[in-house]
Amino acid sequence: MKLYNVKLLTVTCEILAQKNVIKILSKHKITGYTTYEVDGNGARGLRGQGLKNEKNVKVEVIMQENTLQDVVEEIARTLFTNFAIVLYVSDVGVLRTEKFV
Amino acid sequence: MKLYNVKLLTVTCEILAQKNVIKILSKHKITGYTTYEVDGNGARGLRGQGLKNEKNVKVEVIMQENTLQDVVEEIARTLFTNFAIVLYVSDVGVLRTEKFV
Amino acid sequence: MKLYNVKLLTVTCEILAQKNVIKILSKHKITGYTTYEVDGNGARGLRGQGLKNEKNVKVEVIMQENTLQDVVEEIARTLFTNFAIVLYVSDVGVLRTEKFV
Amino acid sequence: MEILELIQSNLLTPIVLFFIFGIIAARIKSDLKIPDAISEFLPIYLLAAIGLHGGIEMRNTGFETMLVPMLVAIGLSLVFTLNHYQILRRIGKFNLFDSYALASTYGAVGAVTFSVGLSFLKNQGVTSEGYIAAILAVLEPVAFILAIFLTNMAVSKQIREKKESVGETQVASEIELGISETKTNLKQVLHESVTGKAIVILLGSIIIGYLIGEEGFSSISIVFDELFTGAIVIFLIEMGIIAGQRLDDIKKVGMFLVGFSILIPTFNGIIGVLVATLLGLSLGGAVMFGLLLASASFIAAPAVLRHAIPQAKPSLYITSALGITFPYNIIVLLPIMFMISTVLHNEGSIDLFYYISRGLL
Amino acid sequence: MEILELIQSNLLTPIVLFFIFGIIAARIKSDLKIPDAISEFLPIYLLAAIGLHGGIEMRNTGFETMLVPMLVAIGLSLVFTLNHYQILRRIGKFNLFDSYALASTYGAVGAVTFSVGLSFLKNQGVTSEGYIAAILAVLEPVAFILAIFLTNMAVSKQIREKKESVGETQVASEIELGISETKTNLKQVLHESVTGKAIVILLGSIIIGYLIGEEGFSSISIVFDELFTGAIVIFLIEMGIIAGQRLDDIKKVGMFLVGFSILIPTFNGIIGVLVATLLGLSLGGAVMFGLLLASASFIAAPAVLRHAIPQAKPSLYITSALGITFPYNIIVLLPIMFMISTVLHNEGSIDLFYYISRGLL
Amino acid sequence: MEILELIQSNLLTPIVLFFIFGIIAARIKSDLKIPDAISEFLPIYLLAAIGLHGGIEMRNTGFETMLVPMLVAIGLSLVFTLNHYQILRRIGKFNLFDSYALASTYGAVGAVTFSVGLSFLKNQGVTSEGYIAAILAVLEPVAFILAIFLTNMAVSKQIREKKESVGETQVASEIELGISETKTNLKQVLHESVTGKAIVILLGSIIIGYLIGEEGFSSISIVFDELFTGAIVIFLIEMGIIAGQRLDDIKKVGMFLVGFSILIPTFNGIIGVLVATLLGLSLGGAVMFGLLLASASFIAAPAVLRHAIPQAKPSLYITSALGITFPYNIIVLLPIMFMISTVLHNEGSIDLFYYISRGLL
Ligand SMILES: Nc1ncnc2c1ncn2[C@@H]1O[C@H](COP(=O)(O)O)[C@@H](O)[C@H]1O
Ligand SMILES: Nc1ncnc2c1ncn2[C@@H]1O[C@H](COP(=O)(O)O)[C@@H](O)[C@H]1O
Ligand SMILES: Nc1ncnc2c1ncn2[C@@H]1O[C@H](COP(=O)(O)O)[C@@H](O)[C@H]1O
Ligand code: NA
Ligand code: NA
Ligand code: NA
Repeated sequence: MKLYNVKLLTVTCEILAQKNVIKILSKHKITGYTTYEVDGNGARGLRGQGLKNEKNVKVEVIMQENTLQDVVEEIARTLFTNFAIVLYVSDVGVLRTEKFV
Repeated sequence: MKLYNVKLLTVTCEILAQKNVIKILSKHKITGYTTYEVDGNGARGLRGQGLKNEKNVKVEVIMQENTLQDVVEEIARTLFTNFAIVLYVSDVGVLRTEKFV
Repeated sequence: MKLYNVKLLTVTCEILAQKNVIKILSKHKITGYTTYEVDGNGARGLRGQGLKNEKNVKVEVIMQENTLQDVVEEIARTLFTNFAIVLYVSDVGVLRTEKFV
Repeated sequence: MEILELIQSNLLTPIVLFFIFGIIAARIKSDLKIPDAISEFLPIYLLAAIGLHGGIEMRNTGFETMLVPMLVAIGLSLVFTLNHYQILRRIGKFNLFDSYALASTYGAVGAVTFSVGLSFLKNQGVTSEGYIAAILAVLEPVAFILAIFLTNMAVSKQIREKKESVGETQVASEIELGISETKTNLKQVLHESVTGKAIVILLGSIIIGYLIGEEGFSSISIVFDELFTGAIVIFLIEMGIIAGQRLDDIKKVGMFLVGFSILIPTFNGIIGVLVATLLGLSLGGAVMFGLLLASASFIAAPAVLRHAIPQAKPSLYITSALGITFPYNIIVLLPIMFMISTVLHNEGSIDLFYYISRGLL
Repeated sequence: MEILELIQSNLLTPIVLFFIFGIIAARIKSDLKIPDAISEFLPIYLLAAIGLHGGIEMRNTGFETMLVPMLVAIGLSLVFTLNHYQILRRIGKFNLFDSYALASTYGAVGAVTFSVGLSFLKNQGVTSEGYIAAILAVLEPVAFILAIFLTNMAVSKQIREKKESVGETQVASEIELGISETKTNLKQVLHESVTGKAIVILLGSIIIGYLIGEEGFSSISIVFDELFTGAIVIFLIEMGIIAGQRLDDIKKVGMFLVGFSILIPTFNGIIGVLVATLLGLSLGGAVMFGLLLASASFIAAPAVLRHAIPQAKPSLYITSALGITFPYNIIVLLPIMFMISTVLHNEGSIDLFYYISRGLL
Repeated sequence: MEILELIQSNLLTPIVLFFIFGIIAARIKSDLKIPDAISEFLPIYLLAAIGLHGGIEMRNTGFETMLVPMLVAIGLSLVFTLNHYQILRRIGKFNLFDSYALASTYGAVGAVTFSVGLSFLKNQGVTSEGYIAAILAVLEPVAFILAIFLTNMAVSKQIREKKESVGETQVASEIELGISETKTNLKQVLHESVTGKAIVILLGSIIIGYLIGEEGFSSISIVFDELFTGAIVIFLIEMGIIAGQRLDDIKKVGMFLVGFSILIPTFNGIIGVLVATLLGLSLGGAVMFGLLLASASFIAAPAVLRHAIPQAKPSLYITSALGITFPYNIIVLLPIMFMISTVLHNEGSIDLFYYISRGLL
């Protein structure tokens, strides 16, 4: 079975920024993503110890390379200043490219 | 320390398909894997909001390239039609290849 | 937006070894990481079924290639013998390299 | 009309109001949510409480009387499941898989509905036979087993037909494989549905209740008896939220299934009350017996059916069972069955059909 | 001094002691922690209990008398929020965003503080008007809405000024976009803060309490009344732990904000007690009214403010509200307000200012 | 035989039955599971309840009498730990690390076992000295500290010997490093075991119980007293499930360790009852004292030992403590110790050894 190259975008951010990230995704017509709560440490200090709002979340999105640029740019522009956030991109192979915008 | 190239298979699927995935793994003599519950959105709609059975799970398996093909093929053949499921493969480096089938 | 190549180190280990991993990270001046609880199966058997201490955790660290070697070496040397642990490295692209040691 | 009054007074109980509240919270897109750990724990707790209660009652009253009602319940459940299938397949034009899945969802029983029923009776100051909890436990897997068995039969038949039409050589072994795989599946699903947490905790608690009796229960009665209604209230907030999130899906399930989800429980439930009364069950017992037959399963069903009949669409059976039948059962049908049972039990079984035809239907 | 005695006896209640215990556990770096699911569930439970209680009271006493106190509370909350802003911006030299965020954190109300207050009164054998729970619900979003509105106004103004200075051609559409984005944001934040889980469960429970009354409540009173204080105790262990973890951050927030976090609640709270007494509220009612105004929000605030004013630093408003004001309120200010209210209510309102100036200030 | 009767009646209590039920559920591979958040919360709750209860008792009875029993308990625990080590290392032929880990697991105390003991006594209508909760708190880390200290001594010695044999030049600094690392480890582990959540919540609650007394406790007694037994029942379902999952591992631990896991608690426990009786503790107090010494730690132990002696196999010490000793202690040994204590306390200490040798051994 052939695997097709696509991109996996991973955003690790404070849980209250999750809505913002997903809004940006849907603005770019992306409806497929996976999320889960995580703890973490970074420039904005230890996160995930106390109240639910103080946790982090990871948002993972498989997408085509050509959509990636715009999404990454908009996340960086609108969220990097005010939120605890880290973002990275990796190469993955999938079976059904048509599933991913 | 030298890192050896192996494959990381990630299956994101509805929690009730987890057993099926793990059964396929063990059919191919793979006993090592990592799992965790996630939420998600995709072709089969928003998942992870209500009852436990409506959640998703990620199953991650480090394995050798030659095992990968068969496992991926069997998952695709038996589970893609009826279950909410996404699968992708990436390249990773490990220290102890003997740990991974 | 240009993506810079860095490394993503993922350590999957028993939860009681988390402190040891993070101590090694901070010894190498790494303060950024993400953690979350997972279940798993491996050479040391099924984990994550019963008591909290019997669970696994994943520790993910984005870092520069030159730091990687030392960290990986120390984790392997001090933890591989006594703990349930698996470690792998992958390539990822990030926007802000200055965030990662 | 007394029934309307009873429905209205039932509407104003905390259980029903908090359920409706949950629906509204979901509709206005509030972020209100009972944490997963709590809403996974509560059904276990409720079933333990039901089981202990039932077991203690059975110790008090003996369980010789249990056999006939249990066998009748099993029989009715099987007949109803087959009936559902015919209606869904023939009239509703659902495919084989969806028909069997839905048929068994409505043939099976809902433990949460049962809890609400017990609480409703308590509120009315009426008791019920303890052994009905045991019937609940036994009835849980019955409809599933039937539906799974019939689905597998149908699939095997399809495969066999394919075999005959294609000729034997190459595909033969593949088909053998298919059939044997189906059989292992069946065995596995049976094991799963019998060792499912609901049945296990329920049966275990019945036995423990039987062993400890009133006296042994006293040290834990505050947790497993007095907190019961409050716990249901909390659980029903979450059930309301989930039902509310699924309201949009009701359009998708279609008018036929909406009708089915209301008429079938009504029919099954009223038959249940009548039969139970004829069998000599008490006023409350007949209501609980009817409720067993009226209820649809929305927690156990998906877990079993997703493995047993993966081709069936869970959005159909979960939405109709949780989104339509459950609210209907606890808000409307429960008071109706209570009314019927009251009439039947007050007047004696002689004038039974007279009253039914005159006063109710 | 009676006040010191009352503070001391308040110190020795389980609620306060377990809160302090939580702080100590965090300071010695113990791994003690109430699991997330429990500490997410407890505020929902507490608000449901408060709401039910309030609703039942309102059914008993009518709610005509509610209107004036509620409007006065809203008015005071708005005035206080504006006052906080002036103090923070002018004297504290905080930037616009932090000033508005902090102003509304202290203009808003704290549901946990409210729970502790109810428990404190119960302990003193004093009741309070049920409708104060309704004021709590209404007051929740008021200060946020004001602060968000004003922040958005300020931002729009900045953008407009930029527009004028730059000239119109290219950037115009971008600016239009900015303003319209700001407006959608405002709308969305309003929706979020009104459908936030705290308000929804509180309002819902008030209505349900009103509908079911004492009688309907009896079946769930063990869960929603008798377990109340024990539940607060468990929640306050976790709040203590979180407050303890934040103690180090107090250095970062600066002396000015520490002073603000103590003086402003004291001022707002005492004004609240006086006004409520003048409005004719009971001894306990005046204390709860004062507590509403004294309290700062540390659960709802971050959720709303992080979206509404993302530029503001949450470490400032969470640390001051949870790390300083909350302990101060429940340990020191609550007994003080109780004392003041006692004096005011025993002596009649005539000698009011005399007693205050002589005995308390 | 009265003991068999008592064991049998103990078998038929909800606590024991639900524990056995959990084991069975795990054996038939049911998916039953108490959600993590609940089973992490319950030990915290149980320890808070034990602590409050103990603290209140100590306030009533004073704590001058506590000192001698506590010192004796510490002494016995240390002697027992050393004794376990000798048996395991010499007779059992376990390696140094496993021997120390197991020795301290059985020298330490089990808080869950203690909870069950309190509930057992309540059921028998017998009370015990409140200060035994304080002994529980102090005893928790004692055996660990000893075992960790001795293990580190042994490791250091090994390193030193290696050093002498190898010659000094190159490896010297590496070895210094090793020793200093060992020391930091020791310090860190000490800190961890003293600030571990079990000790912290237990000690904190004892102090709070002491400060608030009966009166302050009344508002929370429903949560921290009346729900106690029910909460244990729920927790023991999960403990049963975990024990059941580990039953297969019992083969792996070997017959020697199985014998050890039954004989050592019996020996330690009976010695404990005798000594406590000689020290003048009450019937119930002697049972709890014996239970402290008989119990093995299966929640705190892994957390501490995994860091302190990472070379030891957790499958050994968790399986034997939770899978064998815990069931044996709560089902068999607890009634035996109760019987012994009853005999000792009824007949006076004069005929002590006569009765033991005649009636029990
Ligand atoms: N180097 C890193 N590797 C992995 N995750 C990181 C790293 N730095 C930050 N994170 C994650 O991103 C979140 C936000 O980072 P920051 O904005 O630096 O506070 C942290 O709480 C971590 O969960
Ligand atoms: N583009 C995507 N990126 C990441 N995860 C996805 C994506 N599409 C689907 N998923 C995940 O896979 C699950 C099943 O997808 P589907 O079968 O499309 O409903 C979803 O619930 C998501 O958790
Ligand atoms: N092949 C694998 N793929 C993914 N995760 C693995 C694999 N092998 C082990 N793990 C994870 O690493 C943990 C420790 O592995 P082990 O030391 O082999 O018991 C397991 O519990 C799994 O969570
Ligand atoms: Na049914
Ligand atoms: Na306020
Ligand atoms: Na011991």
